[in-house]
Amino acid sequence: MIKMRNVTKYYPNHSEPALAEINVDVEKGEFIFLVGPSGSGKTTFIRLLLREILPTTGEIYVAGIDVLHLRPWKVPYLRRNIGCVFQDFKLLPNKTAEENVAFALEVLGRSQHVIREQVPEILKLVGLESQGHKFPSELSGGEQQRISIARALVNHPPILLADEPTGNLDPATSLELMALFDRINKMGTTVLVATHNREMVDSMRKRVIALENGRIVRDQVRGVYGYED
Amino acid sequence: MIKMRNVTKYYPNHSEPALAEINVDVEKGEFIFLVGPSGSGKTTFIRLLLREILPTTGEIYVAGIDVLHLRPWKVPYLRRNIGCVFQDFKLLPNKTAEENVAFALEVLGRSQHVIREQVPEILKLVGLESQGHKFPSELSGGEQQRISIARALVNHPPILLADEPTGNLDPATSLELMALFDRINKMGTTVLVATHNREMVDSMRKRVIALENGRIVRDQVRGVYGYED
Amino acid sequence: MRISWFFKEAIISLKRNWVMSMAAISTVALSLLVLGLFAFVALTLDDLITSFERQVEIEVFLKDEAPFQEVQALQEKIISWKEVKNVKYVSKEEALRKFKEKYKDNPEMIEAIPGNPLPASFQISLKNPKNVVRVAKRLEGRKEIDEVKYGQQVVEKLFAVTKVVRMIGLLFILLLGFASLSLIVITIRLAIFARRNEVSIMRLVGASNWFIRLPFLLEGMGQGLIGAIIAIILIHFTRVTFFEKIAKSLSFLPISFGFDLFLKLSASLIVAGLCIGALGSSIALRRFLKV
Amino acid sequence: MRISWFFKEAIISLKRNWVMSMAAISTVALSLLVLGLFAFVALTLDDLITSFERQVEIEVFLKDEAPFQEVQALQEKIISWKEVKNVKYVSKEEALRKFKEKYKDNPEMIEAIPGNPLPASFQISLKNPKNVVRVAKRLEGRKEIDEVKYGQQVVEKLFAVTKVVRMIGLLFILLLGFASLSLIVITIRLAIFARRNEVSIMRLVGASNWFIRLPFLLEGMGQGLIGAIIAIILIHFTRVTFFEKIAKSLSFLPISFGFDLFLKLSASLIVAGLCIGALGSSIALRRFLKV
Ligand SMILES: Nc1ncnc2c1ncn2[C@@H]1O[C@H](COP(=O)(O)OP(=O)(O)OP(=O)(O)O)[C@@H](O)[C@H]1O
Ligand SMILES: Nc1ncnc2c1ncn2[C@@H]1O[C@H](COP(=O)(O)OP(=O)(O)OP(=O)(O)O)[C@@H](O)[C@H]1O
Ligand SMILES: [Mg+2]
Ligand SMILES: [Mg+2]
Repeated sequence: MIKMRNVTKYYPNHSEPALAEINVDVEKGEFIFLVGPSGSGKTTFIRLLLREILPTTGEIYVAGIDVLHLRPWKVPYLRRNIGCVFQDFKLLPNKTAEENVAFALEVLGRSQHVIREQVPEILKLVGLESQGHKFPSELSGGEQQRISIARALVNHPPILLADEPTGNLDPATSLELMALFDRINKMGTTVLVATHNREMVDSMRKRVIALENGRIVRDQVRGVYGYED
Repeated sequence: MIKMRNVTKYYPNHSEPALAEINVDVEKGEFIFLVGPSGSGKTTFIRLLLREILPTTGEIYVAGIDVLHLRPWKVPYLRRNIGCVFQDFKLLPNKTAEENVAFALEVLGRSQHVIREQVPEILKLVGLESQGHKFPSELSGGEQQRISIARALVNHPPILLADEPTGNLDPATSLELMALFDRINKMGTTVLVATHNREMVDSMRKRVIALENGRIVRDQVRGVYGYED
Repeated sequence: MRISWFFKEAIISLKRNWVMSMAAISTVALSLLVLGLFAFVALTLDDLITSFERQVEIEVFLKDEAPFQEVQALQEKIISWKEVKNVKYVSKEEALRKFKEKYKDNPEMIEAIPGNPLPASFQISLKNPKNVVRVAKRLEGRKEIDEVKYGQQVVEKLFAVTKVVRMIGLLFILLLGFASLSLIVITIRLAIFARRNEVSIMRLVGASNWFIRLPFLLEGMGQGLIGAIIAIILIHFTRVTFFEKIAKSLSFLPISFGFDLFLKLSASLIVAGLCIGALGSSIALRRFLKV
Repeated sequence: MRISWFFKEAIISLKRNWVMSMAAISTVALSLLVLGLFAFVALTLDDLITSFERQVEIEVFLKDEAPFQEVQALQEKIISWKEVKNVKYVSKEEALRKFKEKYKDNPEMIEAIPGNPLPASFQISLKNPKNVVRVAKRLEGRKEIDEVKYGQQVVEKLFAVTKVVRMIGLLFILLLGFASLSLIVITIRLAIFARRNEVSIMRLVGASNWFIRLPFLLEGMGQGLIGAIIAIILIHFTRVTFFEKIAKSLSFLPISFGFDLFLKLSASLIVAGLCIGALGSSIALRRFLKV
């Protein structure tokens, strides 16, 4: 489902690579934790998969699509296969929570009928059924994060990328959402979660890819968060 | 140092109070954790202390200042007594990391001499000595958070408020920064940290104030995070 | 159904980004107001100038000895020329009457005139006054004609002046048009620039370029339309309160700030508003829609 | 040292917010270009109109029987009036010479004139042509004077026209001034609106209002200044390539798109740019600096 070959990413004007010589294979239906200290390249990894940025060298395939050689006008079709929870949420400030979630469906051309049905459902799933009419600036940090999660999930994408999806959530809600991710994964979705949440990683025992200074230092089936040493 | 009397906050056009009937006394030099599930009012609590918003009813005193009846032009003087780490960082996008930290000193009228000395020092303390020249958009989530922390600490304010200061940081860095907060607290600074980080709260055994639905449900000296029940 | 969704999006966005919408609408309204008023005055002035130019005439003095038939034949011939609009015959008697009228304060002099020394003449007006020299040259040297007069110097000066007035008018219309276009595009660009994050977020959740562009385009056109309508209302108001008074105070001139012209102008302004609004948002978006 | 810091901040911000700075600078440049060019033409036109008005004269025909001393005394008296600029005496002989000149194509008529029936006259030019009626009335009925002529109708029409031209010119200058001011303020407001988060962050870290305002103010003034300079350069260019040619082609008119006027205009534009820039940013900030 995801394949990276010798991917290196230098940001312009910066001499240190954010990612270096990354080789990763992810099968359809896997659940992966991406861990690593702050600044190790997790967000860069996700941005590459979304084609938000292009790698300096290397090849990337997502859902069978050659990301590098994708025509610009076809990029939206790639992204519609990927649900993404952004570290900084990336909610549209001029749309309400509901409208933000609905936008992911409107992009796909879903009918109003479907939208009116699915949006409240997913809001309920993340515990925000009563906050749908608020604008992002009127939501708490954790609520915004959950709206971002709801938007990523609402159109049942085959791939789910989540960048620090529980950074602003209390442990109980975090566990609930992880259980949700696990359920979705069991139904066939490939899930990749970048996180610092040791409790979560250790309790779920999924495949763990650990980054350090932009390099993969560990790729472990049924791994743990590590790093306490 | 901080006194709240019957503070209630309704956000305009919303019927549920974000905070209700809050009574809190914090002495100079205390270290307090503010915990509670997502949407329980922690950020609202901090915004009230900063006079970013005004309470609907009640009285608030910070560092001896009557926050409610403060003349608008005196507000900056209140805020210069408070270092604040914001949940969403609130870095100036058109200033580099260094300049963002320096800004807190320039506001106080510190000389260039002092600024050139103290800024690199504090950047080193948060582990970002090499990233000072980057703009916020070029920093990872955790790096932005640490710049926000550096800015809050750089002018040695008597009060430090931190809203989820480790949400984007790995456990090792989080512990380091908490140790730093503890050191600062030992030197006399009053510290209030809103957090979801159970590990941290449980290991430090400080006073814990727990919010739920905008009400204080627990105020415990040497408390724990709780909520596993 | 999809199209109605885009319209709904555009209208919601127009309302929620009220500050920016206001800025764009005001800019359109102000720019088109200035442009429209100036064009209105300039076009009216152009009419006036044309009517001045039409007053340029050729005076042809006839020999006293020319027989009446020949003079009549000449008149008919001149009328048949395509450049000529009208030929008026002034007889010797009429010429004398006019002379006496002019010097009526000086009876001594009039009495002193023996018989009628003044010649008969044609007064020739042209369809396009620019041809005055050509027609005059063609008449000179004919045997029935004593002298051809057309105030060469005055005519040349008049045309030099009208040419300059027209040139300056055109320069300003072009300049105002260019400035309006640029200012509106700048404002709409700035408004969209302020929302560039929104655009990039929409792209990241899989919106195609057209899906993003259409609401912005409709929004820009809406702003352009509202701005143009405001400009038209203000121009109408100025026309009624100001220009009509001016036309009255200059009733001796063939001046009219007419309703016809106003209607044509309004239509142009509305089209301009719509186009500039669409153009502005397209240009602004192009930068943020790359990849 | 503090002040230099504010200047540095303003310059850095001007550079880093390049898109918005460009927008503001272009808006200032375009607005002031149009305003400046229009004012330039309007002021030149005003000079021209004034020189036309100055040509309005009063002609006073004297009685043949008036003794020369009295006529001289009258001339001195008229000169002493404060409204009068100049009085020119035209003797009977001179009047006849002019008449003959005019009718030189018609020798029969000139020959027929017995002696000299034409009267002597004064040609009176005034300091302010508006006083023509008053002075004429004062002269009428004097015993030395036969008739006072000042082309009442023509003068009235002329003044009606010049009044309207001036009014329209003024209207447009005011309108352009208002539009320029508004457009610049709108653009700067929009640019600052896009940065309102920055302002609120600065406030939250304890910056006082003046600490925030000063760099924005300087930035606005910088944008205004740069814009004004660009406008001046463009006006200069237009003046050299376009207006001077026009002045040449209309050399028979007392028209001059002078360097003096240009200098004065430039100074005004620079002051305007600075003020509007400062004003724009102040107005824009006021909203975001409350509490
Ligand atoms: N646009 C950019 N320009 C320059 N450097 C960048 C840019 N974005 C990220 N970086 C740098 O690349 C490195 C990796 O960043 P990345 O955001 O991938 O880290 P991360 O693993 O997500 O960290 P965190 O856990 O703190 O979010 C960091 O050192 C960061 O400073
Ligand atoms: N500007 C606002 N307008 C309306 N409601 C608001 C606004 N800001 C916050 N709220 C609501 O007030 C409640 C408390 O918000 P607050 O941000 O204080 O929560 P929090 O404890 O910080 O949560 P988190 O841990 O998720 O950051 C939430 O339900 C939120 O939706
Ligand atoms: Mg990251
Ligand atoms: Mg919060």
